[in-house]
Amino acid sequence: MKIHEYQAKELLAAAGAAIPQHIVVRSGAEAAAAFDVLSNGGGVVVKAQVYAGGRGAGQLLDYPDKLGGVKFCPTRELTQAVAEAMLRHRLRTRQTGPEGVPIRTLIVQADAQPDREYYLAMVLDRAAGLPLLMACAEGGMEIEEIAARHPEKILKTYVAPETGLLPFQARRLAYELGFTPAQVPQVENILHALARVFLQKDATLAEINPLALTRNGQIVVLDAKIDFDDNALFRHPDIAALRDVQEENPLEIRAAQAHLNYIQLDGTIGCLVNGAGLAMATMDIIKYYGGQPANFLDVGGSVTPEGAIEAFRIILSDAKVRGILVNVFGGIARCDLIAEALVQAGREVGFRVPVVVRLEGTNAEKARQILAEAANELPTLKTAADLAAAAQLVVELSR
Amino acid sequence: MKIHEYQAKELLAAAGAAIPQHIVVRSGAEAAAAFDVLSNGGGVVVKAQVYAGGRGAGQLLDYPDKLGGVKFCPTRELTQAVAEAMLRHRLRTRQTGPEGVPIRTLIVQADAQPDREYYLAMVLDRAAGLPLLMACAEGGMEIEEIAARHPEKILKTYVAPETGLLPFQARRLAYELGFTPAQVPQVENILHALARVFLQKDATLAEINPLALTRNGQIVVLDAKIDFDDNALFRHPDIAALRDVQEENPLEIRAAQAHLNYIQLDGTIGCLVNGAGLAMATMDIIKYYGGQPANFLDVGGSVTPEGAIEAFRIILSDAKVRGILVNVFGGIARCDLIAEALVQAGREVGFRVPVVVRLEGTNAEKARQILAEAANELPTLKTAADLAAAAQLVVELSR
Amino acid sequence: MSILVDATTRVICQGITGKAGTFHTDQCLLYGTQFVGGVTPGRGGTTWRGPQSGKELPVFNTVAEAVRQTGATASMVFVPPAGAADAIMEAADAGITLIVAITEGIPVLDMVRVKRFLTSKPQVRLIGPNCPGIITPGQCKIGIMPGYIHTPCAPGQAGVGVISRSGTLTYEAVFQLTRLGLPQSTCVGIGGDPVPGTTQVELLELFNNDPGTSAILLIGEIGGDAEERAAAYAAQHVRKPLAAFIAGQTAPPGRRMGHAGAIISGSSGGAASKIAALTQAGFEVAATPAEMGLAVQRALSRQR
Amino acid sequence: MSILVDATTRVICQGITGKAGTFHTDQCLLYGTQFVGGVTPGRGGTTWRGPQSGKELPVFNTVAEAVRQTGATASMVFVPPAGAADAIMEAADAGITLIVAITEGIPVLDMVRVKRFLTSKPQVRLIGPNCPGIITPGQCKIGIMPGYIHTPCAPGQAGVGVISRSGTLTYEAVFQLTRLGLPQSTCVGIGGDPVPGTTQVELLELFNNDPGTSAILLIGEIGGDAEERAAAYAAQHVRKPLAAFIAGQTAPPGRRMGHAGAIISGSSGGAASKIAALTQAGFEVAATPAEMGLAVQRALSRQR
Repeated sequence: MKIHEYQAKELLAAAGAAIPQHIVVRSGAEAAAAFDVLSNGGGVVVKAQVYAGGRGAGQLLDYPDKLGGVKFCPTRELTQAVAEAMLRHRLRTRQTGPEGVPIRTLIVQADAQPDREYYLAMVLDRAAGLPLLMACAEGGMEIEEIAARHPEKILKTYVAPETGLLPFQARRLAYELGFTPAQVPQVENILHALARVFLQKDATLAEINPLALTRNGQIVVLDAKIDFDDNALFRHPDIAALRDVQEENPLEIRAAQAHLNYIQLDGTIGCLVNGAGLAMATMDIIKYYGGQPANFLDVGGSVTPEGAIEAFRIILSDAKVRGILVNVFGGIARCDLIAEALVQAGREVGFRVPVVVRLEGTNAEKARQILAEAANELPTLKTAADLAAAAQLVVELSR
Repeated sequence: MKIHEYQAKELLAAAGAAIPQHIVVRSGAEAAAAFDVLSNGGGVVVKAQVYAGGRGAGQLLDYPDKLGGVKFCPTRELTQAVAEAMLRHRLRTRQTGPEGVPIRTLIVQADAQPDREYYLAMVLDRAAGLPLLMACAEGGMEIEEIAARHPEKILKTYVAPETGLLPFQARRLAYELGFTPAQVPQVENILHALARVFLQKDATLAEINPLALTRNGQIVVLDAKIDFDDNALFRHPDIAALRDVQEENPLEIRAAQAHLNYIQLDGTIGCLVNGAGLAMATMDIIKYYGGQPANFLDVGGSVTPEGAIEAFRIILSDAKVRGILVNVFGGIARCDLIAEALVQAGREVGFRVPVVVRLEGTNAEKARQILAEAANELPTLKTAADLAAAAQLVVELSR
Repeated sequence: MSILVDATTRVICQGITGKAGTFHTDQCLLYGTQFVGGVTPGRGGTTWRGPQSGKELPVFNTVAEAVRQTGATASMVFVPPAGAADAIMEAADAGITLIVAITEGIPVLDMVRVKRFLTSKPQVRLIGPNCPGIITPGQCKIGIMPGYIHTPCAPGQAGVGVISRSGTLTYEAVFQLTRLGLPQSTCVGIGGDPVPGTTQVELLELFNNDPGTSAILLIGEIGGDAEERAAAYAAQHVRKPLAAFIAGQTAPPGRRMGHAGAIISGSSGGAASKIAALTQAGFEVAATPAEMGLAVQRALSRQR
Repeated sequence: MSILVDATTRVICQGITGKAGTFHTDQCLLYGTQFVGGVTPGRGGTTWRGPQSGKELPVFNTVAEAVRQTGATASMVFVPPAGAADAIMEAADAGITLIVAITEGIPVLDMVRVKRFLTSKPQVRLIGPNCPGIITPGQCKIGIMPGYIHTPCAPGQAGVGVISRSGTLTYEAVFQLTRLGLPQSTCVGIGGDPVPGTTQVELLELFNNDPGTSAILLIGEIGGDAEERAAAYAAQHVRKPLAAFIAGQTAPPGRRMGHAGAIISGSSGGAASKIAALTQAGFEVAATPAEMGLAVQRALSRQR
């Protein structure tokens, strides 16, 4: 689960990290009022709160000037104008796709005047099976490039979840980042806060980028991103409450409610598969035969009529879809029951595009018979003998 | 550091354990008032709060009837009378010595009506270097006997300090103690509370004896004893605040304030030694040559005039002392400076008994010279050539 | 021959009285697995009965008690996510040496803690979590895979060892092998979670040392660098015919790990790098999921 | 020959700028120990100067930096109790393989955590805490013992290895050995804390394997069962002359551990059981602390 920048920074602050003051606003007037509180004789920074990254280098759509999702505003008037523009125009970044995303929430942030920027992150190292804390004295946008070209500049420390970040680990990282003895305790606090939030709240990623050394010698979290383990939300009601469903894909939310794992893609061939691995493999074979998958959809281990109906509705609500491939390996679940579920779904939903079904496993023969009997009633429903044939057929029918 | 039963139970309760209600009282009138609150149509238990164990089987000194430090009182009147008696008479138990200890604090406790008693304890297993949780379905007084005769009846589980007691460990212990599925969650709570207090508060021993299954099916901590690691008190101001100096030996407190490690014993020969191991060994050699040490006293690695003066004052304040053995191995500290400190101490304190000094190590010759020069001024001060001679001499002079 | 489980393996189910635990224990009993008991705290002393098999098993409150009473050495874990890590540690602590954790949705940091707990118990092997389980066809099935699609080896015959991060994709592969007349020695689903109990490398080693395994099929997915490590291991140590398939060549986006993910793995974890590594290490890599069985056949014939 | 330290050992001091750290580093330098640097967080980049020796050493902020710059392999820890466990773990993590922790008063659960941390670093040996340190006479002194009471072995000569839980009592023993003309190979104070970094058994093994050690003197105390375990090990593995002394035959009462202490050790931890175990294992046990040297002499002559 993702959260907004301001939520991530507030979690880190609660764990002991220093952050610049900010006020969450949802209108130009609120932004102007926040300017009065935070400008302190200088300016403020207005920052769009959307889940997509690359806000600073992004662009408001249908907006005449160059303006992204982050803007320094030296005056009250500009603060209000920028806030209003952001709330009115969609924001396109390298992570949003060309249509951009709407901006519903902003923060107005005290200007921290960064003098130097650092990078901190905590993430699971799958190979080691341990959380890894990473730090780099060169923060900001180009961290991936630094990692590729100068991996030795990325300092790394494993953190055992049962002990947390040990004092000497934080101290060592702080000194090796080049901080002075007077700065080190501030950095240690932030490192411990990062590790604490990651471990105590079951994060999968916690990133501070940049960590800023300000002109007046303070060290603050300028921007932060934290993703959480969906599987652990049951024990973190405080985190689950931060979910902003408006930022998520409505089809994906609807799928999640039906216990379907659905991710919308750009192609034309819808997929309905049981199991994540088989679903990915099904997309692969569609592409192999010249098609483009419109989605990833895993209906889980078995297929119920209700699940199939909702799955078809979700797939078909994507206007790009010109054909559907159903690939189900009936293991413990019997194919004949699955076939009946598919027929029932066809009756309920109405198949406006060709639906190619490949069913294999327990009672597959009986299943094919059920589908054949429904052929008159559901003329777009086709069966295929095997996976390769099914993929080729759906690609052909969707042209 | 020790604490009282009621403090131990309150710590366990704060960590999630169920305890019978109690009220701390310091007069008969308070006890009677507590009876009104807690008797609930039945009686209450009055319990003396002293650091010594074996209260139930103890006896109030100079008291006509059989009465120890724990008494069930069915009436308000008896509650008041028992409380007054306990507060007026010293209590002798197998842990107090014949002179007993005064009782300054009592608790009046709701009667828990135990149906069955269990034993729980957590302690450091030195050999494994890990805390060990022990449990026995046969609690009460005879636990040491059970351990000796039926060690298989003592269930044991190591607890890693970084993870704490794991859920399955508590569950398994609870089932193996024979509790029913309905009781197990109550027992798990108490086990987790015990482990939590031990680990979070740096205990060296935490004992629940007995854990009681009451007639109405509740499981409660009837009595508890917790000792804490003195070395960790710096990080537990809440625990340090529980110290009841009135319960401790005044000489030992005074010694601790002067950074001396002093334990009063029953013999006649005082000891002043640098280092705990050498101090124990010095007591051993006194006994080997027929004497009885009056104390253990470790002045630490070096000897200052101030430390020596206070050490002599403490030793000599014990009226039983008839001679003193000073055994100092001057390592980094120079013997001549130590000799000067001893002479200065003699001048300040006045040696009313023979003081035999054995000094060895750096500048030992010069030290012997200093002591020889002070011989007229301090006639009871003698030197000895080696440890064996010193021990023999002090034993002889103390007869 | 086989790895890890065979007809003599004595198995319990943790969470046996739950819906899934009951159904799949029953299915495993019907397949012939030697199940000897189950564990559900609070239900100790009762008897579980398989709805289809009709077989009865004793239920215990703790794994320790189950091990003492039944001599079980393997456990199938169906405990729900919140208690699954604890159940795995309980099994390891009680002397179970093969733990097959079917449970899906265990928090990843719980699995990190489990793995660290297991470092002090080198004799314990964990398969999963979030996996279909392990099967030695005709002998022992511990998991949720459909048994009938598998083909046992004839006495003295060697079979294909299957290692997979996926569930239904594994069934697809096994189904293809069976259709091609290729029996399987043992099939292991290691699960799709970020921190699996047993890695592909460990299973490559076991299959490599198993005389009953004639070839190995590795079914991977995008993400992480486990397949790259498996390829590196195989190149150095394995001399048996090798085949592979990597799912996710049309990777679903949107599940990014930010900057940090790319930094840590040193590569994208993408299908291309995995396929390149496997090909270079001598694996026959199937171009589509419809050709996994054929890839094994090619690997076997290439050797001759 | 010797164990653990010799003239080539490169040593740093953690807490070198503190009062005790400065004094004892200086004393060690005067004895001839090859100190190469020190660590005090926040003082990195400065130079430490020995008040008596006049020698100068670089100070670093972290042990990792000190190891990189100086090639140190051993560390003497003088960090105050609240930070001592962290300092020990820092040293172990930075590649120091011999850590001598002098600090007294470290919370016992901190040491439990340190010991568990060190299980993943088998190459690291911790001596102490709450100990006088370790000395190979004439070559390397890491600790607070007075150097001059020790006697180095002549080239090719073997000496007495000393293992002790006590400080001044060890000096007493070494002083007696020196007076009797018995040189020492290495003397190790393991410290009096409940959870020592290195046990008597481990040192018995090292001394037993050291050709430069002709006999071993073990100085124990009441409490725990470490001496009983040492006796059991020696009986089975050690064939060199052995001597021992146990302090605390007149045990100070009042430091009881309640019921639990007696239950756990299975014995009283008293002097009598220790002396009996050692005698049975072939140790010459000194009757009084004045006869520790003589006990070694008896053990040596008994062998001839």
